[in-house]
Amino acid sequence: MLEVTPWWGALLLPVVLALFAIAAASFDSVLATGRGAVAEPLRATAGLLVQQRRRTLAADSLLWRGGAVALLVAGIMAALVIPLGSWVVSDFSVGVVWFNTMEVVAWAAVWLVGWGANSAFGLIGGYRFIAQGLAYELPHMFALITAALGAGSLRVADIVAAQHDLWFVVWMPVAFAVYLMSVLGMAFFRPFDHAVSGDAAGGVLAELSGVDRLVFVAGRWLLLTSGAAMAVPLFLGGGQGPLLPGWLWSVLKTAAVLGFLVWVSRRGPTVRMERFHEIAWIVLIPATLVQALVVSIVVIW
Amino acid sequence: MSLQEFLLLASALFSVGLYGALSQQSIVMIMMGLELMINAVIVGASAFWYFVSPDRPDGQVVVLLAVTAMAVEMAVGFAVTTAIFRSRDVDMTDMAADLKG
Amino acid sequence: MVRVAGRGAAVDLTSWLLRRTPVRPLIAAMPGGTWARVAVEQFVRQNGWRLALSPAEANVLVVAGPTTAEISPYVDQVWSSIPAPRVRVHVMDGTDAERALSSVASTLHDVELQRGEAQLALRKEGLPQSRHDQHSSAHSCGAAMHDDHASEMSCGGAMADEHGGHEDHGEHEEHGGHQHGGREEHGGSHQHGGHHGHDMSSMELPGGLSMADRGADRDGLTLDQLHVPLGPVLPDWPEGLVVHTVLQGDVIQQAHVEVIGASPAAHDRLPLVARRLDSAARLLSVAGWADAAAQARVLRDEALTERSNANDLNRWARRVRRSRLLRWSLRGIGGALPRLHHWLDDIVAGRDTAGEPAAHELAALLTGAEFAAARLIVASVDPATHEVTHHA
Amino acid sequence: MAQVLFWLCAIAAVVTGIAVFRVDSMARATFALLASFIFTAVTVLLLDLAYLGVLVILMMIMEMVIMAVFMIMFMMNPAGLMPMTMVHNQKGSLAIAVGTFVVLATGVLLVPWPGSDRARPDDPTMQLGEALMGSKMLVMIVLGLALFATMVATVVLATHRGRYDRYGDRLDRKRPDDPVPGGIGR
Repeated sequence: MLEVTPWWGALLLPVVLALFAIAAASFDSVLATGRGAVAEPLRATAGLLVQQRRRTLAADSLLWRGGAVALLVAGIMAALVIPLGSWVVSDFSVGVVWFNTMEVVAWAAVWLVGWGANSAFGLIGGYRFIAQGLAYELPHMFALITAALGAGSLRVADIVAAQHDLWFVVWMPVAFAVYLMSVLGMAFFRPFDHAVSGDAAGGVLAELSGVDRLVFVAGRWLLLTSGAAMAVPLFLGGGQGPLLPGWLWSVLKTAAVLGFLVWVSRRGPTVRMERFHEIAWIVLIPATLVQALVVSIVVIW
Repeated sequence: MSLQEFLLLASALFSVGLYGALSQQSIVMIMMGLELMINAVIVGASAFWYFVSPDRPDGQVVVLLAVTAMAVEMAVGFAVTTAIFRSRDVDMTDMAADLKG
Repeated sequence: MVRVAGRGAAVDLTSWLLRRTPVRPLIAAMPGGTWARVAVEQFVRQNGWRLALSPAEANVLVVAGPTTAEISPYVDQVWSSIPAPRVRVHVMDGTDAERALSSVASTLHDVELQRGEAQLALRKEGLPQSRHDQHSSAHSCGAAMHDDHASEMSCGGAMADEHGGHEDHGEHEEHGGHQHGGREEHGGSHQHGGHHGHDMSSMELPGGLSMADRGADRDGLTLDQLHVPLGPVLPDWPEGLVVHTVLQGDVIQQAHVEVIGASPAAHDRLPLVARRLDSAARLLSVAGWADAAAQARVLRDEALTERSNANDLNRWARRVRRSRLLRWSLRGIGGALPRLHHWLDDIVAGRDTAGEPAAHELAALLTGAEFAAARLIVASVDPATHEVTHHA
Repeated sequence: MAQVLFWLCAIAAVVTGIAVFRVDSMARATFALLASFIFTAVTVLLLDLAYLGVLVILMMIMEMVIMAVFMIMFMMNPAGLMPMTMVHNQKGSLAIAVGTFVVLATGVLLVPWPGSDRARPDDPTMQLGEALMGSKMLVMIVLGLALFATMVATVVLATHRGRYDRYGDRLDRKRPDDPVPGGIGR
């Protein structure tokens, strides 16, 4: 059902992702400071391109800069298996696992950036992110598995095809909600932004400037975009919909999910992990497990 | 690609891991050596599955076993290190030599 | 797009990009500079700028309020760690903010000026090179200088160096036995003559930094400690406050509170409602609820110009009070939630029921708190720093 | 193509594996090990084992990040600011390791390995899954139990606070007495 794009699809993918990410960042700026801030992300990019790169005493620059690059690469690679309408760059047989793996790269990347700068605030941010990862990752995995269970396949194309009659979001609401929440968590986006929050002077971001900061922040937005885009084939029927062509449905659904995530993230204070951990392990993991159980019973029926 | 090449890779990884496990003093570094050795098992089992008996799942199951063994080894290793560190404030094998049975 | 066809074109591209750089001010608020800070924040909001969280992110340093000899080295330290392009301005009081800040954007976008600045920025001499072949340089993110170290580190920037290793066991006895509670039980450790067969205690790390101590933590492990000073230049932080912390992981083992740069003559308190709104904005901002904090600052500025609208105040206060997420997040954090609710009462009622915060209890509240909790506690106490004397 | 990729990854895996014991910094050692795992996982991917290859990458990233935390907690010199060695019996270990490699490599090259012309499955992941849920069910059960036992045992070993510390000697405290209150508020 999905057709794999020729080689240039892989070149086009980062461009499409970047457009989504810039649009989301513009939307965020408008929500923060009003309509005049539409171009803020582009201007900030320009500013970061000419800003000096900071160096800190006894930094481990290989790990520091490497971490930022890894985050950017992971954000793009995660999207390799996400279809746009009926086109996909790679119809990998274990697409869901691949996507999950690329997200987990963020664990290493964020910690490395926090560690490499040799700064107390950076390190606090890095450790906060590991704690966060331990909280959101298991519910996230169960949510992914639930969608794969519903289709009986780890291939994204099969998951989309399985939603021909009924979108998974209808009968897997818990998995969908947990998935969206964990997308915010893995992109350390508000309200799960404790790793880069202001109370630690920007945490992991505290010592980053110039191109390094640009790479890291762009990687974070791309990760958020990839996560939002993956919600479409997993739970929202992919490119399926009436009248409009498939790719347009994919674009619209992705934009809706992304816009919702950006909007909802501004509605409250930062969620700190010492509070959230208990909820993740005592409420969310059992909830997603029950969801998976229900789905598997329905599938066997 | 041939079975021999993969097994050579596995032997090299195993030997490097063995060197680490034998030479390092810190418990954590020894665990790294052990992980490398299990890594060699993963390569070897995958290669045997592919080249010798792809029609049977045994090779793959061995890989899964090795991966689980790694996770268990690491978890238990860190738990033991934490316990020793708490009660004796050491994290080196030489300093826990009196634990020899 | 601009084509880079040679040196001339490259320069054009740089200046083209530079002209588009958004202004990112970092406010260094001085004790006695509350009115100046409020005016700066107002100007920043009206111009659609966004405040920076750390020197690395900033390109404008706004010093708000009168500087004293005691505090200016800290400000210089922060300035030296801001990468070019950058501008430094000083706003003495609320009246000259507009004049001082209106030229900031053009100075920031001036290519010639910033090229000179790039020669000066991040070029701190005298710091040794690190092992990883780095042209090391200054360093910090807006906190105080390190107590003990000759080389100037801030915001605990010296991290891993101090983290650098476990200290020699034998030497601990000579250190006067501070915070290594259970150490005597393992008398056996003496025989090793050193944790790892090295005499680390007398060793200096590259960079002239000394090693960290170790101390028992709350999980019963003996781990490294860091001496990290917080303040005086941090976002949403009381003016002039420095908290010298002994950190283990991100748990504060000891805290020592100090106020620097306070001139006794300076009396610059805001009127009650505006003051409470300012404090609440800080607390909400530290708690990570940027929108509610921004709204509180708008209300504060309206209150200062007597344009307050009781409906707006009530609606905002109700929204903050009703936020379940905020209550969930602040519950059990050193009395932060009740203090916030008292402030909300004051704001709505227009009279003082909360009483002034007891700043001298701050150190006690901070001990044993995690870093995030400590920031919330400081913001929820929000001590008027000119009243704080030196407390241990 | 696959041949070149295999040799690149194989050499990189061994080099980064050696680097684990050569670098000074704990963070670098951990991430060198991670790099070694990822390179070997690519060689596994070359053998059509998509699921297992990706799984190894996924697991190892998580494992190594957690390992880094512990390494830095326990070890001296986490940032590697001072050159140092922490080895004992280096020459002996080196000799044993080289000897092992020579013996293994000789065996690998001399033994006439059996080949196979049996059909490869269309989907190796399906083969693995069906085996684990069918003929190899016992393995799966044992693995699951072992992991569960590990979780319980390691937590018991590593923590120094039990339920009596949290809920009082008679377990009658309503809210547990924790250094930091959790999010559920029991």
